[in-house]
This record gives sequence, structure tokens and C-alpha cells, in this order.
Amino acid sequence: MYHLSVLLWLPAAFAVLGLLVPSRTTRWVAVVGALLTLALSVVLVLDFEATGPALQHVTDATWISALGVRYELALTGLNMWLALLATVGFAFSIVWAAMTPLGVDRRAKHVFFHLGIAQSAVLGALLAQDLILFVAFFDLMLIPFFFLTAQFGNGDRVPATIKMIVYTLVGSLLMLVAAIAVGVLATPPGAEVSYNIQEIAQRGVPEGSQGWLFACFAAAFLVKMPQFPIHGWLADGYKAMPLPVLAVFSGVLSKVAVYGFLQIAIPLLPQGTADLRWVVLIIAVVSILYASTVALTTFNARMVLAYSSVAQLGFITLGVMSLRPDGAAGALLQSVNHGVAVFGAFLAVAILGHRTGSEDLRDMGGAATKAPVFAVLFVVVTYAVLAMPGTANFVGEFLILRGTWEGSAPALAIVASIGVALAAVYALRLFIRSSHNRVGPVIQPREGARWELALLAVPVLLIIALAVHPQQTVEAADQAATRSVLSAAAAVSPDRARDILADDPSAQAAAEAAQSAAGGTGAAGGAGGAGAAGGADASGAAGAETAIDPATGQPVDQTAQTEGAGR
Amino acid sequence: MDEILFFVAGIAAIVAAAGTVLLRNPFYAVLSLVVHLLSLSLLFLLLYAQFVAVVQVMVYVGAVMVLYVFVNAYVGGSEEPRGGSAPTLKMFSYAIAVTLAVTIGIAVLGTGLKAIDGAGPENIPASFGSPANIGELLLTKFLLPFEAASFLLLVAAIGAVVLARRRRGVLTGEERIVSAMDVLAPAGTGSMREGVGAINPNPGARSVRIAPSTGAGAPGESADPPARDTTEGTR
Amino acid sequence: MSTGWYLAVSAIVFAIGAGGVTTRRNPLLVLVCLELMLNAGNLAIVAFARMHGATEGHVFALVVMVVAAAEVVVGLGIVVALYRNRVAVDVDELRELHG
Amino acid sequence: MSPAEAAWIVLLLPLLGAVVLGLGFRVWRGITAGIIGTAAVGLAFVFTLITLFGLLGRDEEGTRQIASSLYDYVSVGGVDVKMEILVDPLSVVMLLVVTGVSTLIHLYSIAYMRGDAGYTRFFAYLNFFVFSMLVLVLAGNFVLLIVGWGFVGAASYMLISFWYRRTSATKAGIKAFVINVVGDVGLVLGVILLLKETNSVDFLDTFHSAKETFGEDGSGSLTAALLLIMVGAFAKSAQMPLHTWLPDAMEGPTPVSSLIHAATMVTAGVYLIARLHPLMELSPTAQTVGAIIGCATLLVAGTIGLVQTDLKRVIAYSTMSQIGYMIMGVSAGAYVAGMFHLMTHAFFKALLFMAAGSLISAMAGEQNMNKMGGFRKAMPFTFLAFVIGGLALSGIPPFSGFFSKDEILAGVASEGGWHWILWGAGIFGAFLTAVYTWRMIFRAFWGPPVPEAKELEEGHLHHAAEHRNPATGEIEDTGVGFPGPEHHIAERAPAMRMAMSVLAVLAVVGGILGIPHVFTPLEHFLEPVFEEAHALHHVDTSITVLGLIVGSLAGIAGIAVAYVIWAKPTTRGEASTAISSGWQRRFAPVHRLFVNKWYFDEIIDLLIVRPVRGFGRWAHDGFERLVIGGAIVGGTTGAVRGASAVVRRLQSGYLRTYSAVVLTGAAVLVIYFLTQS
Repeated sequence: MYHLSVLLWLPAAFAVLGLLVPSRTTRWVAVVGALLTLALSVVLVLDFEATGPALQHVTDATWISALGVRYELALTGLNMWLALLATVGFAFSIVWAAMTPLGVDRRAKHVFFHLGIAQSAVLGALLAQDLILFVAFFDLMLIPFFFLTAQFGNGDRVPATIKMIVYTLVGSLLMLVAAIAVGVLATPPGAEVSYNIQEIAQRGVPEGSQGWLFACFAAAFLVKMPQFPIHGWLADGYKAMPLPVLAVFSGVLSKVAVYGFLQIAIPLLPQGTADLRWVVLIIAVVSILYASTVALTTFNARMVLAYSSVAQLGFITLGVMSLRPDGAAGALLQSVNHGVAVFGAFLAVAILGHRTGSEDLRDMGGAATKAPVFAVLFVVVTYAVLAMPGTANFVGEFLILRGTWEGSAPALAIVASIGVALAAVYALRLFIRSSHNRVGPVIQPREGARWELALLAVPVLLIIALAVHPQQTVEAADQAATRSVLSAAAAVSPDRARDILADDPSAQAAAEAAQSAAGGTGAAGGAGGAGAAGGADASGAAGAETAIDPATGQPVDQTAQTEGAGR
Repeated sequence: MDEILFFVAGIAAIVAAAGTVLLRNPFYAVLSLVVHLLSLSLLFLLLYAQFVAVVQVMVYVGAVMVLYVFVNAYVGGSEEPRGGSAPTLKMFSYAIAVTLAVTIGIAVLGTGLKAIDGAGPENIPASFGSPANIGELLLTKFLLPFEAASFLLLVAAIGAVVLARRRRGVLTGEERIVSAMDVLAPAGTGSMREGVGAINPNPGARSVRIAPSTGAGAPGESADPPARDTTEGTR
Repeated sequence: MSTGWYLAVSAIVFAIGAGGVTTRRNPLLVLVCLELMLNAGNLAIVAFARMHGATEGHVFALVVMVVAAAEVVVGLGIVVALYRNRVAVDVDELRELHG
Repeated sequence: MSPAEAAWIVLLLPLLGAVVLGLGFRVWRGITAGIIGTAAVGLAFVFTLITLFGLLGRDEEGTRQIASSLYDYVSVGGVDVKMEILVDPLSVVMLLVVTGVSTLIHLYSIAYMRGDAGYTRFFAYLNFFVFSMLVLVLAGNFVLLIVGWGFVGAASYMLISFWYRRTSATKAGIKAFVINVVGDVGLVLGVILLLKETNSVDFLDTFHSAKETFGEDGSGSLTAALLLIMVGAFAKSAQMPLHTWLPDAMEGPTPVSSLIHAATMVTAGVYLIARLHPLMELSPTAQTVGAIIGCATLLVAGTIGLVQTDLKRVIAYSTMSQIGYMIMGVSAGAYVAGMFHLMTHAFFKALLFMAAGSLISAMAGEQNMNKMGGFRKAMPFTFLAFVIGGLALSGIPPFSGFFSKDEILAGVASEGGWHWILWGAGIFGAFLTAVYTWRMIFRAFWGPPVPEAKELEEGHLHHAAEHRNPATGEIEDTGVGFPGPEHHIAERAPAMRMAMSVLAVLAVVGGILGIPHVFTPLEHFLEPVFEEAHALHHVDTSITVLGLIVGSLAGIAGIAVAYVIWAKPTTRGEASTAISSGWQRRFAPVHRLFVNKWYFDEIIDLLIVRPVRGFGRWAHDGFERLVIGGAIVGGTTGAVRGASAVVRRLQSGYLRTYSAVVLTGAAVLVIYFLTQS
């Protein structure tokens, strides 16, 4: 049962091991470590039962008993694929770094040490089931990137690093405050403080405080993604970071923020989510449009991808905040897709930049003439970035738009879909201006080296695999996403929760089974009318984990339900 | 008898302390401290702390003060120039010192602790403050602090040797001292120094080295020699 | 003699030491003034030990002495090293930490 | 083998071909690649026939609709999508057209693309396109339909910018792709709206529940959904105002224009509307919009076609115009007629493009009709192909276009009322069609032979001294990314001849599948699909006869007018330009409007492209720097910097200051506690 601890600490162990061996072998140690972690995570994901309990492979131990902080890890439908994305991403990035001058740099040890630590931290943030543990790992995962940027970046790396630190630190501090407050406020008088996420969800945070708590969490997550207008660190940070590091930073770390919404902000603070969701939704839509248009005009290949990430994360946020299982599952799927696509895109930009000596699109062109294999791989990546129908990215966007249409507002979905069209323009523009057209003034086209092509083929194959069978990914996410958004949806309106349950066949069966048991609850609780019917549906369906009282939107204990029925 | 001894020793301690602070010549100041310490040990005796008093005399007057005197002689205790570099600071410091004395005095005496007015229990056992008593405590109840203290002394001794030894001939310029922080980052990376451009990331550009003391290699693509430790750079 | 008298002496010596630390510029004398402060503390501890009739305070005083000795050793080592590397021995010259 | 299994194989064969060619692009060089590609599609055609006969072998009632699914594609929170195909007469007809025409065009390309540096790549793309088109046609639910929709867009993009070092080609490619993505977005939103109402993306489920869900008269949301879906259909089928990509798409190699931009992909919109007829039937508004847009497009495209000088673009506008007919037809309920015209149009338009390709290669890449003339003797085979295609396109009996076009018009007219206006416009469009088609033929084949034609008559093929982009005149080499140096004209290459002959025969006799009231196997075959459609007309004989007569008269009149203007020799051999240039002068504003394609490009540029780009520039150069970097970041860093300056003051570096501060703190603490107690 200690699999998750092994998975979590293996990268860190190899990071330390890398320090101990001679610096020439460090990179191979790191590569072995990353591949081992990847293998382990694949085993764990295969071992996951989609229909099993919500938390699997639980590891639970007291960490700081005085504060009620526990070291609790678990694999869930929410984090499973993101964890796999993280191990894939770090393996990709480490192998890549090992093949570049970074790998033979005299400070190569630092590179791989930081990457290993970062990987452990990301996995920790994903797997943590304790709020404080999550916050700790969330902050820890950023620190190695500060070092990597400051040491190995290019251009104005120090100001860029400082900017990143200031931005993310402010967000993190807000989140820390909010996390502690959530734990304390949720504690009923006389009970021990607990930061266990499920425990807090059971206890419920007082509704009056949920608004500012949600705002704090949202600020931390939105900065991390980043979203307009708090993306000030993005341009400098992305420009300064070495590309192998940037690939994993953009592909994996921003997804932890998405995960944070689904894992923490929404289920723990349903009322706050319901109150403030429009703010986040507007931010997301504005981010999509703004970043897409900027990506359309910038000439820096890297920045095209940077702003495209902002736009894509805007979509993902839309999906999350639709408070519907399809939107949320689409957001998760899209997180995985976007991560994979971004790995490939950044590697392609690196390969192009290597041929050109700059990352300016005006210097590029005609790369495909001498590099047919590269061009084909790149075009697949481009299609994934622009979410062409047939790729899993399209499936993700479809689910997100559907969720937004039904869960938020049709107008929002229509406005957001402008971003889809713009994505086609900027992604193709990147491809055409680099690989097609006349050969550019500076670029010297030549086919990618074997390792470059082999490495680029990895995301391409993943894109194809995801495209052929996206169901694999959303299957596990489905129930978890339902669980995650249900209480918030109920906080918005009881009807919405009932709709969600009506759509979900697995939940429906449970609802019928529990119908009689919970039937009287709504009336007894004084909810009356439509709320009573909603109570029957909602509480019954969610019976396996948490039941939702539609009148309050708060999760209620199952035992309390039956007592209520008795009264 | 007690009172007389107390006032003699107490006033001597205070005067000697004042002398230590005010005397311009370091040598006299140290001597004044010796007087202070001796009178303090007398006060210890009055408090039935024989062992502490003896240790006070042996350790301080016997060892520490000798060290002070020798170092003073070695350094060449020049008199401090009149009128320090910051006269306002000096006045301020005195003011603070007086405030502290007054407030601590009020705090201690005005707390309302009844026992302060008394001299403590009259019939204290004969073994109070005896070496046997303290030795037993040190080896039973306070074993861990005792060991820690001895370890601290060991470290301090080694540290003093390392700090004060002559380096010439022992370390050549080629050798470098690797600090623990070097593992995490080259010296100076991400520091404020680097932020203001004191450490030059690009070897091609104009380099402004504010002080040689950090002397870190450029963390970028530079071919500078490996990062150096501060102690080496200071020479 | 009541404990209060001892405490008063201790407070005055402590204040004198504190004033010395802030005014003296010779690092050697700064250390000496620190000794004054530590000793003032010791006096208070021993006085309280007497008041309570408990020997534990003496142990505390001894540990303080150990710390003081260690501090002196290291401090003087630094003074010597400073003297070797710099001509002037003056704390005001040591301003590396100036922001 | 059941029809469904055969259909799956049909689907997989071109994919297999694309993958084999794509992975083995270093292995399959030269003609092998062409043969592999053609074989893959040819086999697919064979399996399509198996599907067809399998279907024919079944009962007519009900069992000719087979849905077959492999696995769950996506199933989450109320969205349930299967990897599913739907085999019914409608999709089989499309399959036949797609695989059949594709096979011929692959065959043609074997010869046409010889010598191009991207030969293998071309066939890989072409096979991928066929696969995409088959996904679109066979899709059993909306999501897979969108997948096929997107795939054909991507394949179309790759083939338009096949000669990717031509800037004009890549520009045309991105334009086509983006406009198609706009269509995709419309389609996606429409499907989402439908999904909301019907809770299913499956075609059959949706259709079966349509009447219950929306009622007999449909509903607002159904109309909205259909209009959104029609945006997708219009973008793909180059209907106004989303048509501007199609003429530019002629930058692609001619077989691509023939396959994608004439025969198959652009007709997807027609197929979609026919596929969705159970929904269209419930929404008269959507039907009206479709019919009007189709009608407008056919007229506008016809007028532009009159004045274009680029050979391929004339055919492209003709394609737009013909698809306008089809859209008008299927929107007005004439589904069978629309599908019929789709099929015959595929034959004769593919033929025309092939012949045009032959002519262009004889001109060494030149496409400007001003520079052509007198090829009659030099290229008799191509000339014949052009004439057959032109007659079919003009709707001259008994060629295939005659029956299919007039069936559409008859179907429209039998709706009665204001639909007669559409009928009139259609007839006028037929007249325009005949004029511009024959203008093209007369200008290329009549008159004195140009030097290239003369050279060809002597048995030599003209080769340009230096290769130039016909659109921009830029000098090019013949390496990868540019057209190859060799040209094979129809007269010499057997593969091209074979393909064109088959299509010519089909263009002549294709009409036999639907002679109104006499012999209607196609209608009979498609009937089960459309049986629910209340507008499955059995059109009045009088209307049909009227249409046939007026339509053929309009065609003949058009040819006559074209002959008078462009072909009638005034003096010996000199074709007169007097009439046309005289008209140009007299109706200068109209001429300018037509030459500039009704300014659609300019309007779109002004309304959409420029504002977006302008906003992007402003955001990137201004807002990002001033507000994000300046106010937000600068403000925060300014505050931090100011605060740190204050704190730095305190860091004097004097040890004594620090100790004084510590002491002060101690004193303050003591005083605090004193005052507290």
C-alpha cells in the first residue's frame, strides 16, 4: 500500500542520487529515474478500477499531529491521468534536457536535481488528500523552476525569475491563508482540526466565509495558469526559461492549478463557487479571446505557444466552472491533451530555433523542404494544438463547450468558440511561417536528429492514441468529476444537480436504490416543493460518497439523512 | 555582614562594568572587566553558589580574560578615536541603555513577586551549590544539555583554530572550498548582487564587479573558472 | 539580603553592557560588553536559584558560561582573522551587509 | 460479408494506404506510390460495391439502415458517442461517388503528378483525404460527422498548400482551413444545441425522436441549431458569405481541385442537409434560409464566373454555382434531386477539371485564359472532354446535367408560391452557366493557336524556360514544395486518358439514373431514406416538362451568346474581342464588381481580419506592455521597490545600529508588558 509513496519520492531519490554520482553520469541517472517513475505510474494507472472506490491506493499517516496535518495520498479519477501526464512530461523533459547542452553542462547536476525535486512535488500536489500537504507541495513545485530559470535561463532571466516568484508567491500565500482558514472554519466546536479534504467536504465550511476563501484559492490557481489579467509573469518567464524546462512547466504545472479547482476549491467551497463563478467564467472567456489575438500577432514562436496556453487554459477553466460533469471531465481530458500537445510543440520550436538561431518567425520558413519527417510530426502537433476534430483536444473542447452551453450560458459558449477559430489561425500560422513558405532568411533547414525525431514522435503517438480512444481518459474522470462539481452545482440551484444526476446513468441507479431511504428527507428538512424531489435524487445518487442537501447545497452525512427521515 | 559585602561587591561590579564600557583604552577596559568578574563571583558566594563562583573565577578570570589580554596585545589595542562615527547613535544608545535599566528594574522589582523581598529559604541544606550537588545534576537530570555544551565547546575550539590559523602555504589559489550551498546553486546566483548586475551573466558585456569578495563565475554560458568561496576571494 | 537587590544589580549591569555593545567600535570590546550582559544574566539566574533554593539554576549558569566561553573563542578568532585581513579593527568598517 | 463489415473495410483501406505511403515515403518512390494509393482507393470502391449489393439484397423496409459501432468513443455526463457508422442508401450513394471518382482521380494523378518532388506525399495526402471523406459520409453520429468534417478540412488544407513553398498556396491553404474551422464551430455549436434538446448525438436516435422533441412544427431552438449547422454546411460547400476560400483553393494541384473542390468535399454540405432532412422538414425557416442562400450563391458565382480569366477559377465559380443549385434543392425538399445532381456534377466537374489540368500542363502551368487559344487541333481529346463536360454543365439534353439540374428546379418550383422566384433565378443561372462555360471553351480552343498550341501540334510539349508561379509571377525551382518539371498531357498519358474517358462516358449517360417519370432507379433506391419526408414530391409532369424545355433553351441560348461574343470569327481566324470589351466599357461598374468578386474578400478583411489583427497588435504591443507590464507589474514592482528602498535604508551595515535596534525592540517589549500589567 505504499506504492504512492514510492511513486512520489522516487524522482526525489534519483535527484539526490544524481548529485552523488559523477556529473557525467548524472543525466543518465536522471533519465533512468524518470523512466522508472513513468513505468510505476503506468502500472498504477492500469491498476486503477474505474468503478471502484473514489480513493484508491490510499496512504495515510500522521504528519504534524499538533496541527492535524496528515500525510495522506490517494489515486482518484481526478488525479490519475494528470499524474500520468506529469510522469510522462517529466520523463520527456528529462530525456530532452539530457540530450541538449544542458545535460552536459558543468552544472548539469543542478538541472536534474531540480527537475527531480519538481517532479516529486508535482506528484505530491496531485496525490495529496490533505489540504496542507497539497499547499506545501504546490509551493514546493515552483521553487525548482525558479532556480532553473535563474541559473539556466536566457535573456533577462533574473528579473523574469523575480517576477515569477513575486506573482506565484502572492498567490501561494493567499492560498495558504485560505487553506488554514478552511480547515479551521470547517471544524465543529470541540472537534479536532482536520485538513483531510473529504473530511472538510463532509463537515462543510460556513457559507458566509466561502466567498473570500474561494477568491483566495482562485487567485492562486489563476495566477499559476495564468489567466488574463494576472499573466504579467508569463511573457518574461516563458522567454527566459530553457525550453525543456518550459515544456514541462507549461504542460504539467499549469494543470495542477486546474486540478486545484476540481479537487479543492469547488468541492470544499460550493457556495463560494456558486457566488463567484461568473467572475472566473468572465476571466476565462476574456483570456481566451485576448490570448488568442495576441498569439495571432506575436512573432516569437515561443510566445505563440505561451499565449495559446493561456487561451487553452481559459477553455479548461470554462469547463471546470461549468459545474457539470461533462464540462469538468472535458477539462480534465483537455488538460491531458494540452499537456501532451505542448510537449511536442515546444520541442518543435526548439528544433526550429536550433536551425534558425532565433525564435523569431520572421527568420524562419521552409523548414519542411529538408525535414519531411519533422514537418509531419509538427503538423500533427499543430493539429492537436488547434483542436482539430478527430483529435482528443477536439473531444475535450466539445465537452467543455457543451458543459458551458448548458451549465453557464450559451452566449459564453458562442463567444468562447471564437477562440477555437482563432486557435486555428495562430497554430497554422506558426506551422506555415516556420515550415512552409520560402526558406527564411536565417534558418538552415535540415532534418531533425534521430533523438529529436524520436522524442517528438512520443507526443505525436500519444496524441494519436488519445484521438483514437479518448474514452479511456474520461472514463475514470467521469464519476470523480461528478462528485467534484455536484455540491457546487446544487449550490447554484437544486435543479442543476438533479439534471446532472439524470444525465449520469451510474448515479441514476444509485438514486433509485436510495430513493426510498432518503425520500422523506427533503420534506422533513423543510425544503419543500421542488427541493424535496431534488433531495431524493441528489442524496440518493451521491449516497456512495457524500450526499447533498439541495436546500443548502451542503454535503450532509448519510447518517444524518436517515435520522432526518426518521424525524 | 552580608549587607556590607553585598554593597561592596555590588557597587564594585557596577562601577567596574561602567569602566569596561567607558574606558577608551581596550587594555584598561579588559582589566576593568576582570574586576567586575571578581566582584561578581563574590556576589555568587553570597548567594551560596560556591561552585559557580569558583568556576567564574577559574574560567573567566583565569582563562577568558587571559585570552582577551593576549588578543588585545596581539591586535595592538589602539585607543578608540574620540567622537565615534555616529554621535547621535551613541546618545541614542545611552538613552536606550538607561531606559532598559529602569524598565527592567521596574519590571523585576515591581512584579509583585513576594519572594523577591525575601532572601529565600533560611535553612538551605549544606550541599546547596556544592560541586557534588551540581555534578549529580549535570550527570543525571541535565545530561543531554551537558553533552551538548561540551560538544559546543569542541566545535568552538575547532572553529577558533580554523578562523585564526594562518592560511598562507596551506591553501593555494587553485584550491577552492566547496560550500554546501554550491550544491544547490553557484555562489551568488539569484542573489541581490546578481540582480543589480554585480555578477555579470554575460562575459562579453562590460563587467562591473563591486567587490571581489563574492567572485562567482557567471552562471550563464560563461567559461569562467568554477565558483569560488567567499573566504578565498577576500584575500 | 533580599533577592531584589541582586536583581537590581543585574539589571544595571545588563543595561551597561547593552549600552557598551552599541557604542564601542572595537570588536574586542564589543565582545567584552557581551560578556557583561551574559554575566548580568548569570547573576539573576543564581539569585533566583537562591530564592527558590533549587540548584538547577546553577547548572543553567554553568551552561551560560560554556556558551560565553565558546562565543569568546570564536569571536576572538574572528577578531584575529579580521586583523590579519584588514588593517583597521573597527566594526564600523565591516559594512558588507549594507543594503 | 455484411454491408456494415464491408463499409468498415471501405473506411479503413484509404487510411491504410495513407499510413503505408506516409511511413514508407522513402521506400515507395516513383510510380509505385501512385499505384499503391490508387489500389487502396480502387479496392475501397470494390468494397463499396459489395456494400451496395449487400444492401440491395435486403428488404427495402427498414433493414436497409444498418448502424454498426466498434467501441465507446466518448461517454461522459450525458454525452454518449460511439465509434459508429451508419450504412443506408444515402451514405452508400455518397460512398459510390466518393470512392468511384476518387479512384479515377488517383489514376489521373499517377500520370499528372509524375516528376513532382512530392509524389509519394501527394498520394498519402490524397488517400488521407478519401479516408476523411468516408468518415464524414459513414459517420453514424454527429460527433464523428464533425470529425470527418474536420479531417476533410485538414486534408484539403494540406493539399491546397501542397506546393508549400508558394506563399500564395500557403495563404490559400490557411484561408480555406480557417473558414472551414468557422464552419466547424458552427456545426459544433449546432450539435451541442441539438444535443441539449434530444439528449443524443446519434443520427437515428435524433431523427426518430425529432418529432416528439420538437413537435410537428419544430421549435426555435431547432431552427437555431439547424442554422448553426448550416453555417458548417455553407463553409464547407462554399456558399455565401463563406465561399471566398474556394477560388483561392485552386492553388492546389489540379487533381486536388478536381477531387476535393469539385466532386466530393465541397458537396458535403449538400449531403449534410440531405442527411438531416428529418430535422430540416420540421423547420421551414431553416429550409428557407438554405434555399435563399443557395440561390444567391448560384447567381453571384455565375456572374463572377463570367469575367474571370483564370481557367481554374472559372471552373471553381462554376462549382460554387452548381452547389448553390444543390443546396437550394435539398433545402427546398428535393433531396433526391439534390443528391442526383451531386452525383452527375461530380462526374462532369471532375472531368472538366481533369481536362483543364491537361490544358494547363500544355501551357506549362499558365492558367490565364487570355494567353490561351486555338488548342482545338493540338489537343482533340482534351477538347472533346471539355465539350462533353461543358454540355453536361450547361444542361443540354441528353447529357447528365440536363436531368439532374432540371429535377432540382422542378422540385423547387413544385413548392409553389415564392419558390417560383427561385425557379426563375435557377433558369437564369443556367443561362449564365452556359455562357461562362462556353466562354471558357471558346477562348481556349477557338481562335488562332497560341505558340504553345502550335508547338504541341508539331509534337513537342512546351516547357517554360524558367518556372514561375502563375498567380504571382515569382520565379521558382522544381524542387520539393514547388511543382515538378514534367508535364504529361492527356493526349499522351494513358492513365489520364483512361480516367477522363470513364468520366466522359459517365457525364454523358449519368442522367439515365434519374429520367423523370420514366426511369428512376436512384430515386427508388433512396426512397426508404427519405420516405418520412413529406416533401418527397412526385412532381407534376407539367412542371417537369416546363422545366426541361425552358432549362435546355436557356442552356442553348447561353452557348449561342457565348459563341457570338467569343468565338464567331469576324475576319479570318480572329476571334472578336470587340463585343466583350465594348460591354466592359459600357457596364464598367458592374464589370468591376464582378471582377472583384463582389468585394467579398475585401469586406471580410475589413470587418473581421483587420479588427482582429489590429486588436492583437494593440494588445501585444500596447496593452501588454503598458497595462500588464506597466501598470500591473510595474505598479506592484514599484511598490515592492519603494518598500525595499525604505528597508534598505535601515540596513546601514553598522553592527552597532543593528544592536541598537535590537535593544530598542527589547526596551519597547518590556515597556509594553509593563504597561499591560
